[in-house]
Amino acid sequence: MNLALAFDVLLAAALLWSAWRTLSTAQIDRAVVMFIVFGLLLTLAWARLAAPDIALAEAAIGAGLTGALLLDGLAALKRTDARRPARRTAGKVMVRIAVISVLGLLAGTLVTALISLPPAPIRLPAAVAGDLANSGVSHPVTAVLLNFRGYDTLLEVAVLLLALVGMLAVGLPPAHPGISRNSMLPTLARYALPLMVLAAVYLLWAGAHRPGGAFQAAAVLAAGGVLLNLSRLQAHWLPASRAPRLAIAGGFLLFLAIAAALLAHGGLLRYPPEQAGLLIVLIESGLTVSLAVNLAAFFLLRSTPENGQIPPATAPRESP
Amino acid sequence: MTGLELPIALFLLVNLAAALWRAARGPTPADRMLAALLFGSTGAGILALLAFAGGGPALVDVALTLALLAAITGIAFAQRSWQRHGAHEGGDDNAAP
Amino acid sequence: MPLLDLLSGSLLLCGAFFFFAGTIGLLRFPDVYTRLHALAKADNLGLGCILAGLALQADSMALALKLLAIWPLALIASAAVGYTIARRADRLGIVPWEKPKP
Amino acid sequence: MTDTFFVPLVWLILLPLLWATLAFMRGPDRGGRLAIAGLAAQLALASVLAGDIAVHGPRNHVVGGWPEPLGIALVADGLSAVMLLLTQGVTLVLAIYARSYFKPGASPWFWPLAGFLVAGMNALFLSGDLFNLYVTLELVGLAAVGLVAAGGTAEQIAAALRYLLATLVGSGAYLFGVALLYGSYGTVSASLLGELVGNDAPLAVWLAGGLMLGGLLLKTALFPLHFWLPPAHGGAPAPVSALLSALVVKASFFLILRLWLGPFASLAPQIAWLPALLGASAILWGSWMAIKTDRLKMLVAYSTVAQIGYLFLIFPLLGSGKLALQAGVLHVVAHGLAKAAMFIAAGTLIKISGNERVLGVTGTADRLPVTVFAFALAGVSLMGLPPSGGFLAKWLLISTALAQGQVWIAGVAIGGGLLAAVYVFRVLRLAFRFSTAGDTIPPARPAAQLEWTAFALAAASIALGLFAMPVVSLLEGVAP
Amino acid sequence: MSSGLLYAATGCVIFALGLGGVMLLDHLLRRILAFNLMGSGAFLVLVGLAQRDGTPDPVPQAMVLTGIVVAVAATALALTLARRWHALTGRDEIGAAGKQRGPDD
Repeated sequence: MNLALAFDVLLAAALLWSAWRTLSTAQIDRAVVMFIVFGLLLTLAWARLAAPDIALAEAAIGAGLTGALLLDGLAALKRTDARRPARRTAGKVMVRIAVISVLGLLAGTLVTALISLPPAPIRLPAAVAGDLANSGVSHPVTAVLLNFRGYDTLLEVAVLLLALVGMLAVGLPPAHPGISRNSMLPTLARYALPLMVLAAVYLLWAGAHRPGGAFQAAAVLAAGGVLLNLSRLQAHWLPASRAPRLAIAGGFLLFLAIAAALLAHGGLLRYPPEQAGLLIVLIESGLTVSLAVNLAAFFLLRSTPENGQIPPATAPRESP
Repeated sequence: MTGLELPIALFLLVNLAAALWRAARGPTPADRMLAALLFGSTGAGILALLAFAGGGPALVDVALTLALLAAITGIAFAQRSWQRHGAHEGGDDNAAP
Repeated sequence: MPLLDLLSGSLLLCGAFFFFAGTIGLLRFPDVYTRLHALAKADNLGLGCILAGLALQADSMALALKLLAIWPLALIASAAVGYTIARRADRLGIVPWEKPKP
Repeated sequence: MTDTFFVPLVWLILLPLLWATLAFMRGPDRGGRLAIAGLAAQLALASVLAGDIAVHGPRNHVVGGWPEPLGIALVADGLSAVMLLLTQGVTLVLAIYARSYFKPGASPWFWPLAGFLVAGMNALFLSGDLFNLYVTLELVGLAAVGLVAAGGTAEQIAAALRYLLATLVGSGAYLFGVALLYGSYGTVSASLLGELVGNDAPLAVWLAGGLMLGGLLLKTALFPLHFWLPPAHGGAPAPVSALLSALVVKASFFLILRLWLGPFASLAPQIAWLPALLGASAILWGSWMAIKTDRLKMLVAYSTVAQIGYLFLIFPLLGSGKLALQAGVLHVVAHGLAKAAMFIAAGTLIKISGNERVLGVTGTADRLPVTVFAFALAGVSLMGLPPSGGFLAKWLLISTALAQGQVWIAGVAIGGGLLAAVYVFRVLRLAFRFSTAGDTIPPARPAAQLEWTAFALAAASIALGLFAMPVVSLLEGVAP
Repeated sequence: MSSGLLYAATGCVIFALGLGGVMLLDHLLRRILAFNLMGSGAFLVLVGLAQRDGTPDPVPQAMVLTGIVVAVAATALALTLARRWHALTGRDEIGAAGKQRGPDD
């Protein structure tokens, strides 16, 4: 249908343009906003690609956590963003031109290579559909994530946990004292939070038979944590706080334990078909908590405590 | 299905493209943020329309999630990163031990 | 049900119009406060009409309710963000635009 | 407990994940003893696995019971077994070293990071699925970055950032290649791709191969993509430098080798001269920088840049027979042992003398005989003098190159040995010199663990030359 | 051209843009964004190319979900490193990737 093609072409153009502006715009805060816009456009692209699971994840993580992380990082990094005079020697310009032309060539070659590509000899969608009945869930993407390729997911959760350990090792930023007390925000958060929990439970439950699942649910919950923190209802976590660590490790250890226990049953993550559904629900529930706390910790975990009130020094600077 | 879903989705996407221009241009940081917010709500609208134009009801869930979380970026922006140029407000990373 | 389709279609068109108006406002209005105003219109009315129009076509009650639930969420979000951004703009000393005196 | 429960190759992945998570849960500075116990168990598992493979040939484990292409297969052949043994062995010794090297609070999250690193490497050595390998690459990369940054100085943070960007670009390019391969063939199973990719492969597959190779070369720090390595390896705390130089760069090298011999076997020979040429440049450039630099750990780090070069000299020789592969893998093992020994010996020297310059080692042979001896032994292996493992690897390489008429490769290998001698003797000459400042430094004795761990690794690197047959015979079964 | 192929082609260009950004730009935050663009480009190719005949393929979709989680993890770690670097030195760049401004010179 021509309209659909027009939609796709326009969306692709908007994606390219926002990606380009993310890199080329002069100010770093503009770049961050353009990137957030890029993420929203990407959500639409996933919707058009019949990938609602990815669209959900992109929407939840992009609109919630990544945006907040980037904007918070921007606040920390841009304070010294004095415009440096461009120190461009002739050699540098040459390197730049060389790199850009090589990459342009690469992109062009890639696109031509894709257009002329013959159909793939192996078709996995049929294989997935064929074994779906034995996977314990009826939604194909969840079946791949938790069953057929569940081992990827096991390692992926480890990557997320590892990134948090890495952050602790690097040294966390100190607590942000906040800019202004805003009476509207706590009210909003109080209304929004139950809805977010509700949405997360729904997404987790939906995952077994339609798009959704542990990661999307966790991303929504984590966004709730970020909102609580931004509206000052939830203080920052400290490296020494044990509860988040236990929650994060708990879900992962549960996954590990089930994966290992199934070894006795014939192989790593080899669910018996009749119990697969139950075990997947168990793993996904544990992971939702664990991933949610882990993702929220990316934003909430800080090296210093927040004192909970606006430092007096901030107030005068607020007024013009 | 009235057949209007896809045309209107396309129309909203054109609107978005226009907003993209505002996002790129500014002039104040808040304007860029407003455009990004418009993206949130228009995006939810487009997703809902796409759900009825053959994309499947799961896209309504995506629209719901987007609407639910659309506020967070805007709030994070206002609470954390929107400062006068050169103003040194709280949250100083240099205070790290 | 041509009547339902007609109603649904006109609601969709109506929503498209409000979105269009909001975008025009975002592009043409002179300062952040007025543009905020434009954005609120687009959010509230445009999205509302579109969702209502789609809800009329929903083949299940659950889907219709979900569609209609998006609207209050968007309202809450736009109210909170609009308030927060306007407040912040005011604190940062951005003076509201006034019509130039003739 | 049935016999399917005790599957060494699976437990080699699960155990480090388990102790890393427990160490994280217990908090800062905890988990050292757990890690050592876990690593000892893993070493035993790796030995059992190697024995199995030596007797029965390659082992497989079909994860989830779903055969490829739907599921993921774990594959352990002789090459994996050698890498696993090296990894568990070196890490165990380094863990013992690290427990006395790090004072409480110096690197509070070392244990969980090291655990995830080892888990990632083990998973990488065992995976037969190209996308799964991407996840393991990220696990290894992020853990390594965290370990480099854990020192906390600005220099280390900068090194970690540069390393992070390099490793992310590397795995990004790799992932893009995987995407192209999946699009072309509909599977990411290495073994299936090996059958499907032929000489008539479409352009997209060539591009995939190029991007994956490029990304992995960046992660392996092959000249001229080595820019991130010296600051990261030279700037990190000694046990971390040792882990990175001995093992982490070898993990991406292993993956290159796997792709080269597996999915891309029919495309690879046509560009084999390229890695060899870069390898030769790496040997010259790395050695030259090691001779020039005035900081001890930088010297060792540049030596790694040079030694990585040797690994790539084997590529034009891989076509005929197993000898080139054996030379390469022996070099990986010999260098892994020697470089780990050298880095921790250097770490001890710096810790005791308080001076990180090369000149700081002046006169240390008196006070730290064991450490200096370990450094010297490791140097012997790097130079390739008999009877070390390094000698055997180089000898195999040179004779294979000569047999195939690639005289230039033999020449570069010999020249590289001479250059290595220059930088090793540069340190040893100073160490055995009388120090005038020596009397003013209090004669602090380091803990025995600091000295003897380095000695053990260096001695193992020498002993490899005498007892290389098991390694070589394990590699007999590796499909070329 | 199917929409899968169109988005895959878009992904190729976005990947190249991101790669160029990581290599050539100075500001750390911008290089982090560029890395994310690279990832998004690869994801689009992974799904778009596999679905170029129009049938949805759950396998690459699941892989992209895994990839997104990994990308978020890497972004969080990178941001922490960049902020730490900024806190220690007040700088927001570490010099272009190819240039050695290491401690050795």
